[in-house]
Amino acid sequence: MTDRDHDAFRAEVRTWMQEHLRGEFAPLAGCGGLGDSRYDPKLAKRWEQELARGGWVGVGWPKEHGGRALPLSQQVVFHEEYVRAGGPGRLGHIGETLLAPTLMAFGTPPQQQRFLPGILAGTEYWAQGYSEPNAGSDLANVQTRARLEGDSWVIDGQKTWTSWAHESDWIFVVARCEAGSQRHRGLVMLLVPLRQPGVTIRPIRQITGDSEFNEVFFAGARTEASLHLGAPGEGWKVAMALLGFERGVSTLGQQAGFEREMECLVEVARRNGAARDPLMRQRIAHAAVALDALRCNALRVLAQGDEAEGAPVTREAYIAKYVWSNWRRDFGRLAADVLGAAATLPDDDPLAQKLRQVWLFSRSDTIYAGTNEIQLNLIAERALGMPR
Amino acid sequence: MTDRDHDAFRAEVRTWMQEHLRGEFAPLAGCGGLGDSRYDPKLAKRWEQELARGGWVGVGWPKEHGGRALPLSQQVVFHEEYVRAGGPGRLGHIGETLLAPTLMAFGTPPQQQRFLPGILAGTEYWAQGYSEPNAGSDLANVQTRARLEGDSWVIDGQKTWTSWAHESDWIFVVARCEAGSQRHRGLVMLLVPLRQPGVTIRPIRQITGDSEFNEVFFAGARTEASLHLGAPGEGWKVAMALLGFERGVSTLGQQAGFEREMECLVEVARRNGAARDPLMRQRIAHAAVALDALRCNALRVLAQGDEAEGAPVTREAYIAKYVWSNWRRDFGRLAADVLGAAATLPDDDPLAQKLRQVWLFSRSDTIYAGTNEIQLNLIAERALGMPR
Amino acid sequence: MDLRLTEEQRQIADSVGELLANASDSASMRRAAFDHGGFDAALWAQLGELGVCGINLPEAQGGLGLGVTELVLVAEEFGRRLACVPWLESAVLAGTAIASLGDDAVAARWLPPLASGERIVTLDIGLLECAPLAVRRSAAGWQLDGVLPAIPAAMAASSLLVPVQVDGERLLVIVALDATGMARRERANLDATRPIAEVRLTAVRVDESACLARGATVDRALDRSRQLAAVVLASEQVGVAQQCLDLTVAHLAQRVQFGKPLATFQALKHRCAQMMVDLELARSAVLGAARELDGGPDEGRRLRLTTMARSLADDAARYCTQEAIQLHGGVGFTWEYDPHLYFKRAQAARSWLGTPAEWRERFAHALLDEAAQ
Amino acid sequence: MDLRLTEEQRQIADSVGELLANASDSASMRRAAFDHGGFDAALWAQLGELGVCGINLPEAQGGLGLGVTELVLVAEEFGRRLACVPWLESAVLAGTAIASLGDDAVAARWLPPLASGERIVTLDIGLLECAPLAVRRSAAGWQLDGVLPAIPAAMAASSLLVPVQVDGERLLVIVALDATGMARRERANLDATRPIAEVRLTAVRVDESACLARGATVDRALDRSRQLAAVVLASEQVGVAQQCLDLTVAHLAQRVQFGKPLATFQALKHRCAQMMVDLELARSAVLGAARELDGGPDEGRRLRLTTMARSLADDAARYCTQEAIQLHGGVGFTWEYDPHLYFKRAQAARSWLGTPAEWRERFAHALLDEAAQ
Repeated sequence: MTDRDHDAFRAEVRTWMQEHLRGEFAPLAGCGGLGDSRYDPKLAKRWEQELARGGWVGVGWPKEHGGRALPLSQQVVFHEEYVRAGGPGRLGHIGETLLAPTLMAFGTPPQQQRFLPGILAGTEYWAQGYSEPNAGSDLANVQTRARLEGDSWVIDGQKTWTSWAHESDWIFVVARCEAGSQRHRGLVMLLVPLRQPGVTIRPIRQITGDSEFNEVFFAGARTEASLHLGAPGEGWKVAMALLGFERGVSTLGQQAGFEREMECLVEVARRNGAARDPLMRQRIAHAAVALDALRCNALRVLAQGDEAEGAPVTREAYIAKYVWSNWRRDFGRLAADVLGAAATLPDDDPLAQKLRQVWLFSRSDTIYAGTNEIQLNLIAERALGMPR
Repeated sequence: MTDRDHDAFRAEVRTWMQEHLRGEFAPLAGCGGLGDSRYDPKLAKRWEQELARGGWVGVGWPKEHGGRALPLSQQVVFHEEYVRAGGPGRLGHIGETLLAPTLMAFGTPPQQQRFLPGILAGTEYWAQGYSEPNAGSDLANVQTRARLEGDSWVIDGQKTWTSWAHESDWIFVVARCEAGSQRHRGLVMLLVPLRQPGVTIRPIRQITGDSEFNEVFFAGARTEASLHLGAPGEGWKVAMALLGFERGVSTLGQQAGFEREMECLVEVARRNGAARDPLMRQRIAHAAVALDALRCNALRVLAQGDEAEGAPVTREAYIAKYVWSNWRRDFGRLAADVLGAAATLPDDDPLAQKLRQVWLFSRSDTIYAGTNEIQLNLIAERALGMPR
Repeated sequence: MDLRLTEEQRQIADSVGELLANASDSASMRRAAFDHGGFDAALWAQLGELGVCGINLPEAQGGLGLGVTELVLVAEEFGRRLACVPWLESAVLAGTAIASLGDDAVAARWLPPLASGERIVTLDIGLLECAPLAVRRSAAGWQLDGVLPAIPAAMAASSLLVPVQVDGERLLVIVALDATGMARRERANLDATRPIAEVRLTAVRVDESACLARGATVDRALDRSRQLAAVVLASEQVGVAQQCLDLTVAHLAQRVQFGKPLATFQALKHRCAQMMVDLELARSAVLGAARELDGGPDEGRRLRLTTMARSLADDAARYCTQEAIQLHGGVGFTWEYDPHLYFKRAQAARSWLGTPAEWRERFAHALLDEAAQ
Repeated sequence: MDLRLTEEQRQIADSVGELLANASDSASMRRAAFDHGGFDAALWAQLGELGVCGINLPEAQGGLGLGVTELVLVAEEFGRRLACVPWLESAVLAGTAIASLGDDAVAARWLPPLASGERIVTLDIGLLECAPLAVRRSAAGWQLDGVLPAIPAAMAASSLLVPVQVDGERLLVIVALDATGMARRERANLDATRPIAEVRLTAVRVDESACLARGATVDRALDRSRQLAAVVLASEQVGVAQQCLDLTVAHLAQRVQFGKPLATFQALKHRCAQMMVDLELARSAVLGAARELDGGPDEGRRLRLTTMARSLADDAARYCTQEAIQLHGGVGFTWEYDPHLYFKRAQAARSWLGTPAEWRERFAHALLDEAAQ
């Protein structure tokens, strides 16, 4: 794949976005998704369907599952151009990039035939059920229980930090299916419909005042006996594989989103005079080039990925989550300092409003999906080979 | 003791220093002691004797031991004025402020009568023998052995990080006197003459290129059977008490030394233009007020001390070593940045030379006398009561 | 310099501490912040009875006649509990400004109700840039027009101190916030514990008698008040840091992961230790600054002391609020747990009364520039 | 942008890495640094044979005709071993400067011996401020007088590139370091791995033929060379950081305290992890910058890329050298262990070719100031 081919593809994405992210979808342009209060999930679902019609869902999926099987480098181009064109946060993200690859790896053909088309068409949405109140960093401390009763699994327990649960149709749940089993053993990964009497969703109010995450309570919730992914008892293996898919190509889209936030900060700093302060200049310049460095790191990760499927995780991949989340947390603080007193005093300026949201929401970045502390443990033990 | 009394005493110290730190002692003025290559230990010993004649050794010792029993607040004044007048690093420091209080607390009257006068007169110098190659942070891992043979203790083993060993007459040594004993048990604190065939001193070359510390090897070294401090087997208790005396009033003298270094940095920054750089200005201003804060912290520690002997260690006392050593390490780096390329290219400027020495020598500050890591452990476990 | 506290100093800190631990615990503070516009009137009344609204004001005017040390001891408790009362605004900023005018008649008229807490006075601390008020001479005094976009405690206060410029002269006037032509609008505020309002003046008449001072006295008094309040604010930040540390240590002690309390993990212990290091050093700085300010040092020294307190306390609050969220893990960024309230307050405080970097630059000028020598 | 390395790129990095791991191990490097004035002539000869002295120089002049990516891959190995050779000075700085003049005759005369390593050329990178050289016209050319206080590699080099100002025009001249009137004195240098000398010029005659370029070309070529070298230097800093991490992890694995290896203590593990985070991000930045520079981006982009590489690599080297000393404990600040050598080198590198803060300010001007748009 030469740079020239990429240029043509880049233009294709850009054109499509210009032609479709307008009209009824115009309000979504520039919305960040999670943490952005302007984001309208109902409209976002219609947008997912629009994307699906354009062939932009599952661009990296194999053709036999209805995907376009684009090489990694083109997937990168797609995600970059998508965000640069103002494409909003992807409500279908969890289904498309987490569940679908896991279904392809561990699902039965009937499971694949049943669930992949809904994801591909943007008609069915998925939430994830991993964390529990007592299993935050310690993911294996699963207390949610599942038992087979006739032709159903019956689930009792609680999951937390579930994003978009109230907008989703299904949830994948790690549950303990062998009574008395410990930690990684005796777990099952179940696919469970969210809209049923046994499931209660309670929003968790965040630092931003909004509720981006939820608690999901299961009280005798049911799903069909066949809807376990992988063998019962081997849920941990499936769950870990699923998390592995998370470090993917979509980080480049996320990166492009950060670049928009950076532009926003530059604009605000210019307007309010912070850009004339020598210290702010240093901090802004440092944040800008560190963001460029995140992009270089992501490209380094992807350069490996194109070569060797199933190769060991590289050092640049180990640091990826830690560096982007800490960059963004620092960026949030810088944004607040650039805003000055306006950081805590909302006004009508949409740019300032965006910065305020980043400032607060970024506090969760270093915590969810593996806290800083867990990341550093992993880096020390796995990448550096230090003893436990 | 009113501020007015202090003013008179302050003037007394100042006058004495002006009248005595001259003539043959002039080259010592402004010398930092450990880490300062201009420091001449022979001259420093004569200076200690001069101080002793002036009644300035043991100013805080009780009168029955020949001291002046000055209240803590006046001791502070003495140390501050001593350093402000350019008083050099104190070669007698270890004897005067570490061993002597321990002798007073644990020594027998004959031991006190034998050793305190030499310390008070500046005629006998002491070194400390705590650390070993395998007992750095883990002080209790003592492998140096001592056994009673007739009328002598016989010592075999190795101590390290011993400052001024080659200029000292005696060393106090923590040794294992009960074969097979573990860790804190079965230790003895011995007072051992350094100038004997069984003792070999090897300088350790440091980052500065100089040798401020030594290794001391004991191969059948001997000391009189009566020269154990406290009971044999209870050496750990004595050793810990001794270390407790280290957090003392002399920190104010050290503080005044840092203030001189700060003045030196300001002068260099003004001359070479670093003082015009907005970032350097922030860093210099921050370092200057943080140094003031160290002084406030030391005064807070001393305010407690005047009130309650044997009171529990306060929170401000727990942080004292950590904050000064990290301040100085950061200051060293700032000094190097202010010097720019001249940081690594020595020239004739004595101010620049002083800053270079601080830059390098300060790297040891966060390591000796309890590393940063040990300090943080202590703070977490003892001051914050977190579990081990 | 002797940093020992007297028995009386400990008592005043303890009594305010105890009062706030009960009256401004998390639930009460949240009620005041979110349901009552950030003002706990009952608590304010209790504080007034204790004399806390006039700690450093002259006894002749109903104050306690105490010093900066007492102010910072009490301020730390306010910061620790995020108490929803305009103490810094009225008792410290406005009170000190009026007392610093050196005008006995003015003091006798305005300070007693302020010191008792009956009357809440606030002033413009220039949080957001704006055009100066338009002032026109009128028969009995002046007429003011304009918008003050961000006045702290303006909803709870009854009077507002404003410096104005008339014919090249500075005047300090005091205006009733419910006077004709005054309109207040509470602003949305992410730091709900310190409410801020927009105040709009439309042809507001001010009598000659409402002019408290003229000329250089005005800015001297205001500078004095802002500088003192900056040290007091630093002490609040120490309280913010302390509460964050306490909450975090308690959380880590009870939260079990991987089969043991989080408090046993060395990396987390070191972070807590670093929090304590930062905040204890800041506390030493604040106590030292306060003690020396009590002695009435010269201007250069005041600048240095204020810079010290502000810099160190900001460092501590910044680090401790960040780590409190991080070390609480998932619940750390929920609304339900307290760390975010402290985090927002610490950020808001940076912009009050000169940022720490601004103080450092002013001090650097005195320290480094030839012209300043 | 594709960050995959080609097989050839890996090979050149590996072969230089292997050579240096043997020829510039700690003992050899110390010998060269302390006993041979910081120049390992035998190593330099081996590097010349490998073609490493002309990596990015045109094949027509004996170079390998490769790009920035190859330069940074090799530079990392130099930094990692603190190799005592004037590679950055001659092969990168002087070589790129001469090649950037765009004068085939000059290139043909000066580059081949430089690319082979036979001739070492250095230049003034302005480490210490000084008066410009005095230049007088003479019959056959010019006469130079003055002192250049800090010229890197001047003892090992045979020629010196100097820009001079004559009658308002810039000239780039090349002077033999052993010419009549040239005097070199090695300076004491705390970073002994990168020797620096004072060069004194007394009535030194320079022929017309020694003038390599005139006018705007001179500064354009020198700027180009300095900017490229800044990225290469950043890669050296990554190597410095990497070696510090490796030494530290190895030390912690073998050092036992409190009955277990230090490597099991979580707080120490987290610090090592942070070292790796910093240095891997810096490595990504350097590789990304190199790859894009290979494509010949415009000036604004070059500024941004150089700032990125320099900033991130400096952060990493600063943190990793500090932590290497700290985590080695007592032996960390001894002469015998290596961390101090890296620590000194990292500090010295900050002042080379523009400090990271200077690069950031230049970039900030382009990013933030209206005039720069």
